[in-house]
Amino acid sequence: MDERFAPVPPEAEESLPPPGTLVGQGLRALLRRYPIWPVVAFFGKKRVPEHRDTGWYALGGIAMLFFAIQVVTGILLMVYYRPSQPWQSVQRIVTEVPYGALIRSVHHWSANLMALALFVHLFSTFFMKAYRPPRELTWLTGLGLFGLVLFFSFSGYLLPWDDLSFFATRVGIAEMEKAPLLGPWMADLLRGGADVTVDTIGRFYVFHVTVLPLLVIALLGVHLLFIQLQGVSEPDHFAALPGEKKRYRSFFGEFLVGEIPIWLFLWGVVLALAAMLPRGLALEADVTAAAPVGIKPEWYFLAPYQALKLFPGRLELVGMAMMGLAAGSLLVVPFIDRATPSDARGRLVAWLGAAGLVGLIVMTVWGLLS
Amino acid sequence: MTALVALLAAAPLPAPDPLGFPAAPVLLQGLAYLTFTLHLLAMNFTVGGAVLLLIARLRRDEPSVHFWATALPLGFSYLVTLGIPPLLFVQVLYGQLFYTSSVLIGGFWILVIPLLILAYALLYAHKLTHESRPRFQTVFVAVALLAMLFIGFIYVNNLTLLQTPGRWLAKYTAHPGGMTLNMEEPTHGPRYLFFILPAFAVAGLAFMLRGAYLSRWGHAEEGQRSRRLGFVSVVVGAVGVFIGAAGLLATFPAHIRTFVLGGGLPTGLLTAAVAAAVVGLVLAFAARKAQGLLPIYAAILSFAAGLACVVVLRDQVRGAYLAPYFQLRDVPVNVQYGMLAVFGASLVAGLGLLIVLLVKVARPIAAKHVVVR
Amino acid sequence: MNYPVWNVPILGSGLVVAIIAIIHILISHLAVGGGAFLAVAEWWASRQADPERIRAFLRKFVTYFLVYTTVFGATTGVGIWFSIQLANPEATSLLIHQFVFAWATEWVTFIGELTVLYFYYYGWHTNSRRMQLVLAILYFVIAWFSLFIINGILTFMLTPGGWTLENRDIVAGFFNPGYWPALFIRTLVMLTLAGLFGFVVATRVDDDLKERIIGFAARFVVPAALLMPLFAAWYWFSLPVETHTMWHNGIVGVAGGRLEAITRYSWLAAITGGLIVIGTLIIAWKPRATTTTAAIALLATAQLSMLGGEFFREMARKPFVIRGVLYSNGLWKAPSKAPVALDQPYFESTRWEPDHATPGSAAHGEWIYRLQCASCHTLDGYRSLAARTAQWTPGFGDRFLQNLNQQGVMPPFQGNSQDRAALVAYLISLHGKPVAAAEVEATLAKEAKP
Amino acid sequence: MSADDKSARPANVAVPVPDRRERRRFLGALGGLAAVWAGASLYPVYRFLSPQPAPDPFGKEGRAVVEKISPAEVAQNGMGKNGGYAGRGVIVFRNESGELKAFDSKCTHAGCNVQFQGAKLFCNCHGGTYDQTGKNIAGPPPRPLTELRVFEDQGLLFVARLAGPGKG
Repeated sequence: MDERFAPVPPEAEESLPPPGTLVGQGLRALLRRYPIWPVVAFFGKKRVPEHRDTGWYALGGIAMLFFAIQVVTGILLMVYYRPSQPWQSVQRIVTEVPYGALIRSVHHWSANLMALALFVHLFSTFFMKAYRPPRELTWLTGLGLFGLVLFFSFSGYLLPWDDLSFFATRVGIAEMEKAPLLGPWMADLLRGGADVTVDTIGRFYVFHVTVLPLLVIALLGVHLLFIQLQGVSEPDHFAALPGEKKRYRSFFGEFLVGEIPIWLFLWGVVLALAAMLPRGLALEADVTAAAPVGIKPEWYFLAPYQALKLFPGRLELVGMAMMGLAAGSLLVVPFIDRATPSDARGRLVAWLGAAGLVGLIVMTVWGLLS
Repeated sequence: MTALVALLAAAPLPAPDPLGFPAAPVLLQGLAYLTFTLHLLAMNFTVGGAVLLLIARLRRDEPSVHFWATALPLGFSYLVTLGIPPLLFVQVLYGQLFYTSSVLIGGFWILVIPLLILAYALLYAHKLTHESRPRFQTVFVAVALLAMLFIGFIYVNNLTLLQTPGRWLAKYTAHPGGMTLNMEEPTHGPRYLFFILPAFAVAGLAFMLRGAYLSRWGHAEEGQRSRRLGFVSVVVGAVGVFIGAAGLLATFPAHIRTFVLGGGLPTGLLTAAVAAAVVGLVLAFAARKAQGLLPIYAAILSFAAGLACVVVLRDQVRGAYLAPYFQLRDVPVNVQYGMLAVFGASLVAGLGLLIVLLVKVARPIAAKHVVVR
Repeated sequence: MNYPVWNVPILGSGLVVAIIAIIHILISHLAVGGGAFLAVAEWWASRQADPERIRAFLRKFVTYFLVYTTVFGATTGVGIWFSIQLANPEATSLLIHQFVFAWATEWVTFIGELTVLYFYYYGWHTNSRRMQLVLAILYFVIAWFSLFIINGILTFMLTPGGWTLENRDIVAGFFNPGYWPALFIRTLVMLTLAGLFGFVVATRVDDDLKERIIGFAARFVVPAALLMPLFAAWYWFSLPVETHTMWHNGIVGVAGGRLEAITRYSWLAAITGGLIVIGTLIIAWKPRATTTTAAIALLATAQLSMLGGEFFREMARKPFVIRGVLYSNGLWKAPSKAPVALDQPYFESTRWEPDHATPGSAAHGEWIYRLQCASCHTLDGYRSLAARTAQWTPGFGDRFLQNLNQQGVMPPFQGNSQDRAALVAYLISLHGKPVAAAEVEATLAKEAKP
Repeated sequence: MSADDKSARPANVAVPVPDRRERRRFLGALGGLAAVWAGASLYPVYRFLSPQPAPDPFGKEGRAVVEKISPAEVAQNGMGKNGGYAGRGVIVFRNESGELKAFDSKCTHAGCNVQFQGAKLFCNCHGGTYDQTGKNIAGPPPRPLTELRVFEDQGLLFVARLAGPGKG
């Protein structure tokens, strides 16, 4: 044996394909050169507890699937998008470039489904109390990712520069401007001026295609690493089981493979939505014209939009403060509800969360209908 | 009469299909009568069975529950499948009227489908779970029954609206989405009862038939009980039919009543139907006590014949309603001999297969599923 | 306008048909393919060392299969028929009058397959194994024959071939150019669905058996994976040239991404078809990791694929419901050859407008919408007219209606200039700024002068 | 499961445990099919990225206006200039016999625009040299320059294909 090469670890031999096959040979050659087996073993350790709520664990992966679709379709759209001619270039994509309308619709629908998957992911981890110590930082990074994705949607919405996107962005930033202290400063910074102009597109474009993707990838890496290090959280009813009754599936070997058909289906759903309900392009933004009839934010911003309507005039600030409080309470929940198994305070938090969820859904539906 | 002329001018009557009839109307009518009678039998069996099942559940009569639990999904599937050809032939004969009345109550007409699925699914849910996990099964059956009853009501609405084109335009103007029923029809109630109440008779006869076979296979006690219970249901059904028929006659417009009672074919059919029902009742009474299969089969045949008479009479009455608007003889006939032959051949082949299967494998299957363990 | 038009808000009558049909089509194909699965599995079981375990699986399979196909299959089949009566009575009437005995024959096969399936299912413990095998084969043959019949009627609508209203040549209409490729495509689909359904049931049995069953069931996907492109190409070349043009136009977006639906649906069908092959590979590779949810997800992917395929077929017919004969909104092609008939005041040719729709009134435009447009378009839901006319001006709208059939996806407009003005006024009024027909006419007159 | 076990069974009875080799072959074939399907479904992406056919530079009328060169700038024999048409480079000059000549200035070697230097047309990138008839006379260019028909119309210069239509 050439001493420049290391031996293949014996535990690796067990799980590699036979040495006679091409893949088996290649992997052995790799292992003899680079000592990556500990890394593989580290990832191989991850396992998923099997219980009645196991299905919820799939949501994070599903959100990542949509994110992957976003990256690919986003790169494709960048090929033809021009921030200096925003509306014209999008119009070219949807009326001249082969399958441009299809790819844009996929990008649109996948974005919506990603937001939806994240909502579900957030609330399912909340109700399974996965945020409790020692997983506070996993929760916080998750919230960070959620915020980034919302900012993704907000910035992407402006880029086509049609009627809808112009007014949506103007309103969105105007609301932000009302925040005390930093509000006006941040609004100006985002807009690149006192109003939404083509200059704003430059900023939003840079956010949308460079800053946010890098941040998401970095934060996602940390989020996943934390989970890998600590293992998947177990809900109380599972943790309470005696050891021999606890059943697990290996994450990469079984759980993830079992998820693939679900991903395939969801990819099909995105395509079906894009085929049935293609994303249209309204008229180019006219900064002088009246806002179009029936204009409304996207559904994931509807709840705060509708809730703010309940606070007319001066009271709007109160409403914003209350919503800020509600959002902020998600940040502090791991530091309030700490007991495992759950105690009275934990149950209270769960009920409050349920009330928040109901409120969110009611406001969204109300917003859709009104 | 002038009112009628004015009505005619206003009624938006679609033209019949340009292709004409693919066979002589008599043949199409005959096929419609035959298959509709079979459909009514299956419908009555299932609806009546659901009522009897509900009663059996409330009385905790396990053997009856088991029987109906198995039988109803089967009955339901034949009720659906046998419902196809009469609707098919009605569409050939009266298509332009039938489509219009369906569109006019479209919102309810399409509701038939989810109701069908609901009822069917509940009957299966009952069958598959009533032994292992009994919880809401009584509710299942009750909801299924209500769904079926409502479907029947929608049908009655459609087919009465079909024969009253005078109401169409006003209905369409008010409800272009078809969220309306033909509630102004005076014959509604009796007509509905007249089609639904025989369910007791048919389900009762089926239960008596079960009893006859049980006795024959040596389960004398359960067989006797089954025939006795079944007969009660038959009597209820028979009485109900007579009340419904009387109500129907009372609510008919004068010219229709004259048409039915004024002699000729309609009166003959009515008489035959009444006679068949009475004979059937007597035969069923005989079958209640007597061993053997002959009386019960004779009773079933007699009732079925009465039902067939009613089916024919119903179509004649429809013709009388429609006389001012549309006559079958106005439509050209372009006979499709080849297709008729194909259909005939398939029918013969199907019947042949059915007979072979009945002879070869039916008996042990029936014995296994009808006899209570 | 012979018949009233069923106005369904938000969805539109067409989508009601589609929703019912999409469910039905999956199940009806499964109902046939499942027969093949049962027959082959009966034979396979008899050659295994442990036939009883396989048969226990089959018992489970046939229970799910029976309930699923009868409760949701038979009823939605009737449902399609109910919904097409409502959505397109004129076309339904034509099909029924032409093919009534074909349908009657198909009904015989329904009764036949139902009865045979019951003998198979209820005779499980009493029939001989040989009889079970015979019954399974019989079931498959009868069920496949029902496809053989309905396929003729379905393909007739898109490619009537040598059939015309005058010759009523049923053989030419039935065995039309699209018949054979569609028959083969559907047969492949059936086998695939049987395999996918097999996966679902296999996840409900013990692990070692699960592995074998999945290996067995995966074979049912192979014929389609291999041959589908071939038959799809054959089908494609049987389609009329107008369909090809429509598809090619759809590669780039048309009219804000609305008219190229046919192209998108073809890709939906093809790509999800590929997903099924990939999913089958994954499941066959790691059978033990397969959960019931995953197997159902793959079946649901097949549902999406069929949605794409069936919508493609529907779109390919545009603007007809029976190609070259009858437009989707119930207008016959024949009289529209003579433009004179189309120029008459619209309400003279229809029976269903109410008396108060006086020329130029708001109701005038609304009733034109209801009777001419509503069979395909809703106001603000599926195929929304509000969205499609958002950028209309009176002049543009009037020209658009005059050239309605030029793009090849819409029937011609029926009515005179007054009717057009009324409809344009109604549609423009949808955007919150009511306009009277008289104003539209005035604008048009002004535009015409210079 | 060894081969001996298998042969011990009756020939017509399959083994309950699936045959590994057969399984791998099946998975391989299915994998191949899946790869073909997956590849085919990328076709829209390929079409999205593949360039659309460039529009005809001479348009419907068969001619394109010359930019950055006025007729006066090529009025005398020996005068010439680099200019543009339809987004490309062009050299227009009047040769010693008074003929107005035009060449697409894209060098046939590597695509730089060649420069009008009086007697010769010279490419600054790799020293390719053409004479006044467009013929490649020195350096790497493999072919002569593409010659265009040039003419004046209402005070503007136009170029067209040598053999193509276009008023002139």
